Amino acid sequence: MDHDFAVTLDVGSSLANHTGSWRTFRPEYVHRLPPCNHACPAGEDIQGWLSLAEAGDYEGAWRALTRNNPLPAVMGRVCYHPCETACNRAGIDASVGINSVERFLGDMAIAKGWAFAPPTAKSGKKVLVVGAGPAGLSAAYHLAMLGHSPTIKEAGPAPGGMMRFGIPKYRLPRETLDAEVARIVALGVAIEYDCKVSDLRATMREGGFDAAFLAVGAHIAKRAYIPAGEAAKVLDAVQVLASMEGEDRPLLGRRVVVYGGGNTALDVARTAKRLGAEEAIIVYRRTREKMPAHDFELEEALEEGVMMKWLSTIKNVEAGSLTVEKMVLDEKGFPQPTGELETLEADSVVLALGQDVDLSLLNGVEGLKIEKGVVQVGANMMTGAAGVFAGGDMAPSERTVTVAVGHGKKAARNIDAFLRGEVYAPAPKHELASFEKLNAWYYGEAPKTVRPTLELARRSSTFEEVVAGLDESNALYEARRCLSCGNCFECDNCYGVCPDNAVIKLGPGNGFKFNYDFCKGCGVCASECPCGAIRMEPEEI
Amino acid sequence: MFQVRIHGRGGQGVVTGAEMLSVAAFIEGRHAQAFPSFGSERMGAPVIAFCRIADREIRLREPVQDPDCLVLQDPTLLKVMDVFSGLRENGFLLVNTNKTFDDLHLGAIVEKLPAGHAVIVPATDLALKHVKRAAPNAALLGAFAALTGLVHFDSVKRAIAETFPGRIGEANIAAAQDAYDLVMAQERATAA
Amino acid sequence: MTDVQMTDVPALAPDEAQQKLKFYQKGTFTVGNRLISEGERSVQASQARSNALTSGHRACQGCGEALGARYAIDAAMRASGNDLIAVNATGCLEVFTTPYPETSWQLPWLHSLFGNAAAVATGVAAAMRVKGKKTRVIAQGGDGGTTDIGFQCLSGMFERNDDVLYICYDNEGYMNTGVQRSSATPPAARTATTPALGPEPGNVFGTGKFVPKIAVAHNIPYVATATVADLHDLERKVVKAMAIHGARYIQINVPCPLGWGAPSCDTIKLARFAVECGLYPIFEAEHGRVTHARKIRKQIPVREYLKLQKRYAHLFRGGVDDPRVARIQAICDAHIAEYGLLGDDEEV
Amino acid sequence: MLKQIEGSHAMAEAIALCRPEVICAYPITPQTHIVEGLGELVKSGELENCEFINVESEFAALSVAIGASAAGARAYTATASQGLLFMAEAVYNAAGLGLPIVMTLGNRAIGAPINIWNDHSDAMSMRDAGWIQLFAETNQEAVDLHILAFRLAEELSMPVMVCVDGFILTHAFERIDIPEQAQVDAFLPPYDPVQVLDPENPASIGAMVGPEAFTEVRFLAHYKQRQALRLIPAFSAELGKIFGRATGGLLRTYRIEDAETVVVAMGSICGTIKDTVDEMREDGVKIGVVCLVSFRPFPVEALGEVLAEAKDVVVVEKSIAVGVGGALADNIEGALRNLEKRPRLHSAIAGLGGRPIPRDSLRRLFETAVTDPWEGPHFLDLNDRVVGREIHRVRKVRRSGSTAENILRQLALTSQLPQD
Repeated sequence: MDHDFAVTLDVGSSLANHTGSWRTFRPEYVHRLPPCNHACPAGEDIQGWLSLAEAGDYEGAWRALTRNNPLPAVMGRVCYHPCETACNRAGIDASVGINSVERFLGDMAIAKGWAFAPPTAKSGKKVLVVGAGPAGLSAAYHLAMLGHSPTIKEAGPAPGGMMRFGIPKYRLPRETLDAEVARIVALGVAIEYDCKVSDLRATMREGGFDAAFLAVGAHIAKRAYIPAGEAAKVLDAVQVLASMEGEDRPLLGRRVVVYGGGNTALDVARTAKRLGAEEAIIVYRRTREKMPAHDFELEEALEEGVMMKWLSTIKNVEAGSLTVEKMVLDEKGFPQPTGELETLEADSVVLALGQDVDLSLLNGVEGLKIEKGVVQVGANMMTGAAGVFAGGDMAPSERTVTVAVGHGKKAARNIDAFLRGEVYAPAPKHELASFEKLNAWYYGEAPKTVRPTLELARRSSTFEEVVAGLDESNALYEARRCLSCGNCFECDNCYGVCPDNAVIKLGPGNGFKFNYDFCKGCGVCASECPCGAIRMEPEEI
Repeated sequence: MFQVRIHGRGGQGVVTGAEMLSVAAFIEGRHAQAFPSFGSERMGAPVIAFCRIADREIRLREPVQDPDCLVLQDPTLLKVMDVFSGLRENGFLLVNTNKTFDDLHLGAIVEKLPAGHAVIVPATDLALKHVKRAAPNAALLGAFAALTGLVHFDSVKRAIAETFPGRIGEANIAAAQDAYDLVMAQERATAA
Repeated sequence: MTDVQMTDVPALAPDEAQQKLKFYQKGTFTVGNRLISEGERSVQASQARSNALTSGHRACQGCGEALGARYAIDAAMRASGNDLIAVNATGCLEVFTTPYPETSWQLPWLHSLFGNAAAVATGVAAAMRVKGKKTRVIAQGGDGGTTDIGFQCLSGMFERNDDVLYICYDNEGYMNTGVQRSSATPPAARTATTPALGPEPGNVFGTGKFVPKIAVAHNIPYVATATVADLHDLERKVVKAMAIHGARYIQINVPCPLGWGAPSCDTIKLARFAVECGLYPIFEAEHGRVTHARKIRKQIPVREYLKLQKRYAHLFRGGVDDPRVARIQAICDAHIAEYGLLGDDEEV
Repeated sequence: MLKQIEGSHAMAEAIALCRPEVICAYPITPQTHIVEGLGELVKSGELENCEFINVESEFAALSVAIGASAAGARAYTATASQGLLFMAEAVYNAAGLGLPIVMTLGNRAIGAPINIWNDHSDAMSMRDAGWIQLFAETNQEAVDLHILAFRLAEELSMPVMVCVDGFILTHAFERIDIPEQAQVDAFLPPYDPVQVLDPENPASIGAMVGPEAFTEVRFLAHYKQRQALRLIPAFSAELGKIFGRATGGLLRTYRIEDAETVVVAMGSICGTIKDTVDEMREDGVKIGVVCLVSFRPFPVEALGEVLAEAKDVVVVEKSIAVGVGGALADNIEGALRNLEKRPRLHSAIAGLGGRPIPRDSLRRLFETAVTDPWEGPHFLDLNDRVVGREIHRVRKVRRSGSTAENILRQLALTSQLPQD
């Protein structure tokens, strides 16, 4: 274009002026660790699969989820969701209903029959897995996906461990459990039932196993010495819950007393109500705040008529009754006897004082270290004996299903490395995406969707599932409440707020790139990134 | 007549630095003239400031083409422009950095200058330490006094106190003192 | 614009569910949103945006005016099918975009003088009319060039109802000449010509000269205020204005890191706080009547906005709030009352 | 008291000493620091009973000053370049009304194209408006000329413009002697207006004057301004005695006693020229310089005397009267017309839009003037290739417009921009 010298300038001529040299700080796109991922005992990439779910790609989300945890439908019902406790969204309105979306995906996978994609290569290595509980199933699943050939030897008649013999049906319907176990078996995992391993080394030799993962759980009820007349009916919680699986239901009578403060005590009391007990009383030596059981489960139990006897211990049990002593908490929070006694009518007393591990299979295995009734394992989940790994309730753990699944995965990865004679090095942890790194302004207020629950009448009489799942619209709505902490969700903010047009949009799915020729390092993009996925780094002068 | 050219960026106190140097010379009864590179410098954009010091009235009104001392207040400018154009053979070079001359690929430039005429000083770090702000101009003044001996250090202190009254002044003087000591040490080291 | 609606809890029937899906909780206020259709997103989200003001300009780091101009002119370019001419008053925007030999403008752009942008734009519009061209005309300038030295030409343009959209980027002072007071400088603010000295440090309280209200008094077809902290609202107003013929005025609040004494990364945060405390009312008016006001989302006390800026540092010396902070809060409360800035935002 | 201070702030302090009563402030680079300095002095209470008014434009700035001065208050304002033109109507009006306003002009180029750097085109644009125009060579002289200006303005009841080179002087940090209040009070009596708006003695100022008296009004204005030719040296001498230094005056000479070549210039460039003269003198060249202080009124006789012996007179000026040449050169031509041995006049245009004027360019100019004289205005350090290509291109293209632009692209590519 011909126009006046210097007075009139050509379009685009400013691009010769690289203002990038003005920077003393440089923006960088980063991946920060979402608090939910950080809190998940099974190490799920929650933000990852939520971002797929919110786009409506439910199968993609399910596949991303199951890369770490093969039991989403189970998790959706039994996991205590520490992820939601850590969720940043609490700083805006309420945490994201991650657990309910996880369940929705698990249920859809079962309904649609999605299967795991079998591994491409086979290693030819055989791994023994002892116990078909959550830890064993998880380990076997991961080993199979890594191309090995795991075989599960289960002492009991059916798979699931605590999931079947510890958690009542109204919490976890067996159809759901069986469907997810079946999917693992379909992957080529062999499970042998009624096959108790008593001599580990012998079993490994005979089966030609290159490594072993022990996950026998803790099924032996803790005994407390309580003087009891021989006619008195005293049972242990594990036995009562396990017998619910068989044909002959336990006869507990009209008035049932459960002794203990954990989740198992609640499960037994609520099972007793459903079996027709008029009174189900839980006797616990300390107070509600000190109770190990989760408060929301206690709420559900109280709604169903279960009664609590706080600060009480059982002195002795007679036929049809028992005597209880009142306790008081000392300044350190420990219960001290007061000498005040009271008698309660009870047709049966169930002891739920925790469980121990049957470590008999470990006799003769050299190098092990047993402490407080559980086998000690290293960071790599390996016991003192080379090639022998352990996890779940039989190793030091919070004793939840999710922790067990996490142990299984972690062990599998270490076994995989062990089989190749290498050491598994976990990926370095990203910086945590804490709330103050986000810009909460950009998220609209949206209250959490509460999962509908079964009406009370049917809850106390049947074993139907108490908490229902979300339908698709609610699940999608809930997934879209996720703030995508620390990871870009392509909201175009950086692209839009740059005064220098120095952010290049690479198109859907490809994110953005900084044009450092022109970026002046002002930091507006970093301040206005909703999810804290941009960090300002000092420029090396 | 001794001519100084200072290179930095808008908002870093480059012009104030040249002005303070002229005040220091004035305190010692000498003629001094400081002026900016006259432009609409934006925060962050390259900026140049000049200072002339002489024993008789300075009448000259042209920019400094051949400086006796070149102060590089912001090394990022090395990527942007040839800051050393016209620096005299027996000139002085003062660079604000916590790196070495080799890191900044300035070995060739330094060799051409007489020994002890080129020094580095972490003025920004000193400013952050004392003044809590990345304004290295006062510290560079302390370094300049030590490097060239053209002005006494106490004149520099009085000039800083005049420009920054009160607490900020003291903090800047402390930064200038550190810089002065650092460069004096470097000078003694090269002299030995 | 996707707006947030309080959702009820129980599961919804499928058709209702679909409607609920529209309200996408994440990113409702962001520039773009990968889960809604391309059309519903902002102009700035699009890779096809005109970047009428592109890279290489010499504005300070974090310049609000550069951002405001990018937003407004890109929106106008889309609305006019890139058939647009811009006339610029002297000022920061003009100086940092066209230093010989480089211009960062990518549309036909004319700068004449400091006080005549509105009149020059009138001339360009007249030429378009007489030449039978339908090219649209925008005049733009800073607050100095619009509310002070250019006010007479502005009023003339309004009175003639010329087919010009005047956009004023209000950074509340003469920043190009080194932060001097303008008639848009807020009360108590420190500038080089209202130093923080003496019994009444900083700018006088005065009667204020809020030009948008004066523009409304001219009964011109469209007047609006906007902010770089709400891109959707800004773009909607520019597009609406471009659909109208006759004199239109949009004043955009654009923070200036240098002049306001704030870190370069706080530009949008400052603009947001200015609106959320009520000091900068965001509203629209048509033919002399205010028709809509953008509600405050999370009201904050004005001191939270003032404390971020060194130009108000003298109001917080020794950790005690100067009594004039309360006087400024009173101004905010008056705006809230006058424009009804609190309460629910009726559907736009 | 001797201070190392920025030119603008030195002027602000000097103006404050003149006890101004109304100051109108509007920002425009490069004078803004002056009004900022004055604002601080008023706001901090150092400068008492003085109204400091932030106006909304330069047109308002001088208009407010006109009102204040007509109402009997000592009024001051400052402006530059585009600002001076925006108040042009008021510039003529203030002179016509005979109001003794003092205004600082931070000399800056006039657009288009817009340019914030120094040259004299703004002062030149108002040279016939009826204001006295005094050019300062140094910041010290700028301080002194402001004090002189108030006395001169109020003595003659006409406005005075003190021209100070933008950036080169206004932003230079130099050693400057700031006089004491007593010294200024001794020189500058309180403002005693010739005509004033006074309810006790009402009068209509600014009447409409038709053909019957307009010529006389203009003659008297011209006559009155020429009285300054006598008063400027007188007051400068008086001021010099009080301050103890030679300052002001109509012009100043440097080494012209036996000079064959005499350079004439105004403003800060005279400093660089003096250095160049010293260098050439050392090489035996008989050269000297006349630094003109009073451009309006134009001292024809004084110049005639100092240029009488010169063979060659080289006029270096910082503006171009488009279509004719150097305005200063034309005025100097008038001063030489009736000398017996008329020296050859050489007109040079330099430093436009802030281009630096280095000593080596000046030296070549002065030598060429004698050895190979040129006709018409010579543009010092002109980029010949650029203008040559442009002129050639314009001839080729029908739509010529003022000057073509693709030079820019070559220039930008080969980055041969003039070094500023």
